[in-house]
Amino acid sequence: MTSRTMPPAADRVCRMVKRESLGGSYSMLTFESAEVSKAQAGQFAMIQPAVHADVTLRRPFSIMDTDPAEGRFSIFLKAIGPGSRAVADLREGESARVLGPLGHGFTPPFADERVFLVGGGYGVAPFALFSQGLNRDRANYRLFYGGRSAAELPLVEELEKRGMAITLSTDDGTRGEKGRVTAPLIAALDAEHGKARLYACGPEPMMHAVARIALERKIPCEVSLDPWMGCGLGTCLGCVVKIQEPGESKPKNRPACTEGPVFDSTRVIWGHH
Amino acid sequence: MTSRTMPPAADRVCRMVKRESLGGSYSMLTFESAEVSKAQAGQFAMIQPAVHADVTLRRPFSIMDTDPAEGRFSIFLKAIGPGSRAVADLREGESARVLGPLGHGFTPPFADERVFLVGGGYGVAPFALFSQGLNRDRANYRLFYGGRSAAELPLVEELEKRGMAITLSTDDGTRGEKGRVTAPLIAALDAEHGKARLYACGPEPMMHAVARIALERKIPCEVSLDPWMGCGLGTCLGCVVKIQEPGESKPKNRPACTEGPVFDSTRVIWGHH
Amino acid sequence: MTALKVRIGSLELRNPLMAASGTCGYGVEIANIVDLSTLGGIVTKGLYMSARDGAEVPRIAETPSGLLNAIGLQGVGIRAFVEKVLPELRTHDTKVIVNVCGETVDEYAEVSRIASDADGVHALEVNISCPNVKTGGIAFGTDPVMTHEVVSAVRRASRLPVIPKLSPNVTDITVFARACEEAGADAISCVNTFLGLAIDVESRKPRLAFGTGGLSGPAIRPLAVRMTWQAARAVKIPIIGIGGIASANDALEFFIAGARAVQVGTLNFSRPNIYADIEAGIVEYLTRHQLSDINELVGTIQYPA
Amino acid sequence: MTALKVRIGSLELRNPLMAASGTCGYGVEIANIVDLSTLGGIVTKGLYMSARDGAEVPRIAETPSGLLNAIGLQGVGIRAFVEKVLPELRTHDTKVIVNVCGETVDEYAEVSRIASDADGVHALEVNISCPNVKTGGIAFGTDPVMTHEVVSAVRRASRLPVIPKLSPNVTDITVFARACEEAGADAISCVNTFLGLAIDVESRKPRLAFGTGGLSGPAIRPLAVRMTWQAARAVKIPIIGIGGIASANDALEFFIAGARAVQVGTLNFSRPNIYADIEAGIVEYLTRHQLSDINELVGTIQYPA
Ligand SMILES: Cc1cc2nc3c(=O)[nH]c(=O)nc-3n(C[C@H](O)[C@H](O)[C@H](O)COP(=O)(O)OP(=O)(O)OC[C@H]3O[C@@H](n4cnc5c(N)ncnc54)[C@H](O)[C@@H]3O)c2cc1C
Ligand SMILES: Cc1cc2nc3c(=O)[nH]c(=O)nc-3n(C[C@H](O)[C@H](O)[C@H](O)COP(=O)(O)OP(=O)(O)OC[C@H]3O[C@@H](n4cnc5c(N)ncnc54)[C@H](O)[C@@H]3O)c2cc1C
Ligand SMILES: Cc1cc2nc3c(=O)[nH]c(=O)nc-3n(C[C@H](O)[C@H](O)[C@H](O)COP(=O)(O)O)c2cc1C
Ligand SMILES: Cc1cc2nc3c(=O)[nH]c(=O)nc-3n(C[C@H](O)[C@H](O)[C@H](O)COP(=O)(O)O)c2cc1C
Ligand code: FES
Ligand code: FES
Repeated sequence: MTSRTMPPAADRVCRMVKRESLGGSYSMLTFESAEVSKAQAGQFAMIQPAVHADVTLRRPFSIMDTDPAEGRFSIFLKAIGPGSRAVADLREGESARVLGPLGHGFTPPFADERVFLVGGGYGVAPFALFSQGLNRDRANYRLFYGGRSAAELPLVEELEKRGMAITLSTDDGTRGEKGRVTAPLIAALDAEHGKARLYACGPEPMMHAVARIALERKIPCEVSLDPWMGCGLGTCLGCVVKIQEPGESKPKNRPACTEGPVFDSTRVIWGHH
Repeated sequence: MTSRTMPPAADRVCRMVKRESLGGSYSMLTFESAEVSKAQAGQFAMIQPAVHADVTLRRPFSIMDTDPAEGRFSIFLKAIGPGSRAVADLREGESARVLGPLGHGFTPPFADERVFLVGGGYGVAPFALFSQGLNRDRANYRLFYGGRSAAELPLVEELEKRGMAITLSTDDGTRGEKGRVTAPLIAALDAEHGKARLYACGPEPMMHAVARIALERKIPCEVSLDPWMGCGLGTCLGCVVKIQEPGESKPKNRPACTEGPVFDSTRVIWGHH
Repeated sequence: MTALKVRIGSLELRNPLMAASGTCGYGVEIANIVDLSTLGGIVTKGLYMSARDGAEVPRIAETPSGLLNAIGLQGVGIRAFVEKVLPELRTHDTKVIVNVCGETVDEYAEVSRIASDADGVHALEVNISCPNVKTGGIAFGTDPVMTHEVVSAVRRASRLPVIPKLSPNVTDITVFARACEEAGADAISCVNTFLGLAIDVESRKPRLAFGTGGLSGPAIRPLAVRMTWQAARAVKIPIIGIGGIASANDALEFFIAGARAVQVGTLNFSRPNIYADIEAGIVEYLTRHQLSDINELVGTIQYPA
Repeated sequence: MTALKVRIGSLELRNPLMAASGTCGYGVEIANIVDLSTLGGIVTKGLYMSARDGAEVPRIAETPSGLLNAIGLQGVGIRAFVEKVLPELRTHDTKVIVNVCGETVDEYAEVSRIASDADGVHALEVNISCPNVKTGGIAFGTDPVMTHEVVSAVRRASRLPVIPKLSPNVTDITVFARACEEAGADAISCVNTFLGLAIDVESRKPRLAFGTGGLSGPAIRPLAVRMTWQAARAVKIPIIGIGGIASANDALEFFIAGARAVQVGTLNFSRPNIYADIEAGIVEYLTRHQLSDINELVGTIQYPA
């Protein structure tokens, strides 16, 4: 969406060097890649361990952490089908084809803005990297992390380790406030009188709700969409989302892998993905 | 080929419980299977670990050892392509689809016959099981085990453990007598004046040579053919070999998986597989 | 209790799962591995008047998620089948469908007559689509006029349900489906294998001795589902969906596309007892979707306007 | 030193490896990942006169060893391509082949004229085989008369090499290959995708928003190799083999079958830099077989009598 220059991508065979299970189908994997270790928050990589009858294509995963010095990056992964399972099943020392870093990440906020991060599901992963880039005292930003139940907040401890200020909520009240993540968000926005900026990444209904809130309050907001993706290069055109660019007569299908995945929420035509 | 009744086959998911590497691409795997543990020497099983783009079908492997009490059987395996590699890569505790025991094995010799076993490559594997069934003093039988070089006699130690009398030979003389396995065999047959019986299993040229020797000397001889096999059930008809049955006007294509793999050498029309 | 009975013309099947021709021998070969009474029916290997020795080896090669074969219709011939095989096959509680082959229209008719007169044959599948013989086979199945002629001849020769098996190697499968319906077919088997070629680059010879072969297996499933959907919309007679079925989900795709029954082929080689799993999966699905009868699912695809 | 140069009509390619239409965008998208000068050429995404927004999502679904797609030919249109994309594409040292689309014969001709007048377009691939548009596309490619008409019109409109891209969804590909040759084509691309259908059994809707889609990937390779072999024997003009190429061995199968050059499609998505490996493998093979020139390998299949 923005045309900020992003670090150059490369297609390489990379070693998976560290595997941490986070319980259930959740895990964190660390790969060696000089290129991807330069990724910006909100960028992703396409990963495929090996040829597999049911996995013709690579799968996209957000960059959760980077270590440019060591030339490493990490992803947070939820194994749900053949593609993500194949990645999750990698043994330490085994390799995978990694293409990245890809896409346009989050636009940095201005120093005088208060930052509200809203994440759900694997959508919180990019905020781990983003928070590192905010380098300011934690009072100036807060992550609102919601899920159906406590079991669906697998990253809480990991994110707290990173010193992030987090407000938790679950639909069933098994952890944090009971209800939707948007409730504590609205409360915080009501209490906020200075400049604010919103960033959302997670299930589409959540991002759509946050976009509406931002619109009502005229707060700048970016959302990170996650359509199906096949290549990450802008060539398969399988990942298009409907975007209304200013000055264009009508919304157009645009590849989220190259023009996104992060978009200004006011440009997104919802309900098409 | 004979219509001796064989133990009933079953199609089951079986656990691989023991994996021994024999160096290079050679290994020995032990599986749990009540049915296959009743196998007779010369029978085989069709094995496939998991669905795999390049391995639509199972692969046939001879039964090398059985433990009917424990309900286990072992195979000797040379990994050469996707199918055998997939089996060789099984980790202990993982499972595979196993169909067996299959086919007609070797016909037992009479008590007054001296038994000459000729094996090469993975063809020696079934003789491990066969020797157990001979239950007589080792003077009464001998295995002639040949290969291109010492590296191609991976089973020597395993077979000696089982107390088998073995004469080794290699084309390059790096182990045992230098030259073809048929040389020491002929020498032994020349020195033999009683009744004799031959069994051969290995590369087709070797089996063909042994068949000629048997024909010249009018010695009963069985060979275990190894054509490509797709099902092991007699249904795909991919494994047919040309067999001339007595009383039939001309040789016919017959499935080796059900009518063989062991055939009377005089019935085999060579050079078609 | 979920109802799985389906009707193919006058033929009633216990359930809609059959073993495809050429992948289960004459049924008896797999009877000790698979309980044949758990199948709706089995389709025999293709049968001509006389016995055939088939093609040279290699006859089968694997390709990505598929299988290429040129067996050349090796078989015992219809008379030997009736006299030597059928008596044993009859002892199993399943429907027997004979896959009828011929080099001429008359041979198709004659094989059909003999099969129909035999005790224990329940239907005829007319193989006008085998790509691996030099005369007949696919030549009949890729020409609508010849298709009509062969099917009419078999129709006249038999009172059993007549089920032509279509070739997928055509521009428009609906033309052939209609030709079969007009010729009096009771149902249509959809589809046979796709003509393919795999080459061993070292010898520069085809990987099959015959040269080309027929492609089967999961690789062709999307093509077979598409043709089943097209054929089902083109005719009123039931369609039997065939091609790459390896799970209950795969079978369900065919039913939703319009198939009244399905056949499993290639998977019989690697998973001969797959039928129990497929049936269980179908029952689970129907129950979850509040359907009490498989027939309610047939052709329920919601195709975009 | 192994010679890899091949000629497609008047078009000379550094090596016989090209990126297939619709799988490499307009080339520029992959230029930072793949050194385009290591390719013989790239074929653009299909181009009409005007920009198109394409089909709704989902547009792509995976099937066993394959891919089903219905993109609906989203593209910028030929004028925007020439004005906005070509200047950057020209800076890369590779041959540019424009994939020409049209809803009418006239549109094909007009797009061809504009492409031919542009600086930096080296050949035209005539897409008469896209299964994912409601008008034109496959409708032209499955009717020999229409095929002849479209190719003749493009021929008249351009002095560049004209390369019709055939649909595999036909009974006899040789009929279409001959129609193209007679219409003045310089070469033939063989083949486009196979019409397929995949169904989401839970919603009972097709897995693609458009409904049916085109099947590509390793699954179709044996079918594409067979058609390449048939087409190569039917005409004198060179054949460009396309379908499921994922390795040097796969490419070699096409050359041996009769292809003068090949295109890689689906694999560009998962392995955009596969070309170096394929070229290295081809050189290794030719050296081992004492061949100094790829052209010596073309059509050397030893097919059984
Ligand atoms: C930009 C982006 C960032 C992502 N980041 C993460 C992450 O950090 N951690 C994580 O666990 N997951 C992430 N995902 C989702 C992840 O890519 C999918 O879960 C994965 O591709 C599912 O594939 P599968 O084969 O395991 O499941 P499948 O059985 O193939 O599909 C299961 C579900 O995943 C969806 N899906 C399948 N393939 C893709 C694809 N290629 N792209 C997008 N969705 C797909 C399907 O539509 C389906 O709803 C991200 C997706 C995108 C687009
Ligand atoms: C009765 C019988 C008993 C056998 N016993 C043993 C054994 O005890 N130990 C052992 O290591 N190997 C044994 N084999 C051989 C083993 O089955 C093949 O090595 C294996 O199937 C090769 O498959 P692949 O995918 O690894 O290699 P591929 O790359 O598929 O093929 C490599 C070579 O193996 C041959 N081959 C491939 N598939 C088959 C098949 N299904 N059947 C036969 N040959 C095939 C090919 O023709 C080729 O020459 C036996 C074969 C038969 C027929
Ligand atoms: C080895 C083999 C032999 C076959 N023989 C026949 C045959 O004799 N008659 C016939 O009509 N179809 C024959 N077929 C086609 C199958 O019946 C079936 O139509 C095809 O394999 C597609 O189904 P599948 O993908 O489940 O295998 C054969 C298929 C295979 C793989
Ligand atoms: C996503 C996708 C888009 C495609 N778009 C086009 C196109 O615009 N024009 C065209 O002629 N072929 C198009 N094709 C077909 C490919 O160019 C190629 O012919 C086909 O995919 C077979 O090759 P493969 O198996 O290597 O992918 C497309 C294929 C895919 C997978
Ligand atoms: S993922 Fe292929 S174009 Fe975006
Ligand atoms: S292996 Fe299938 S018939 Fe013998």
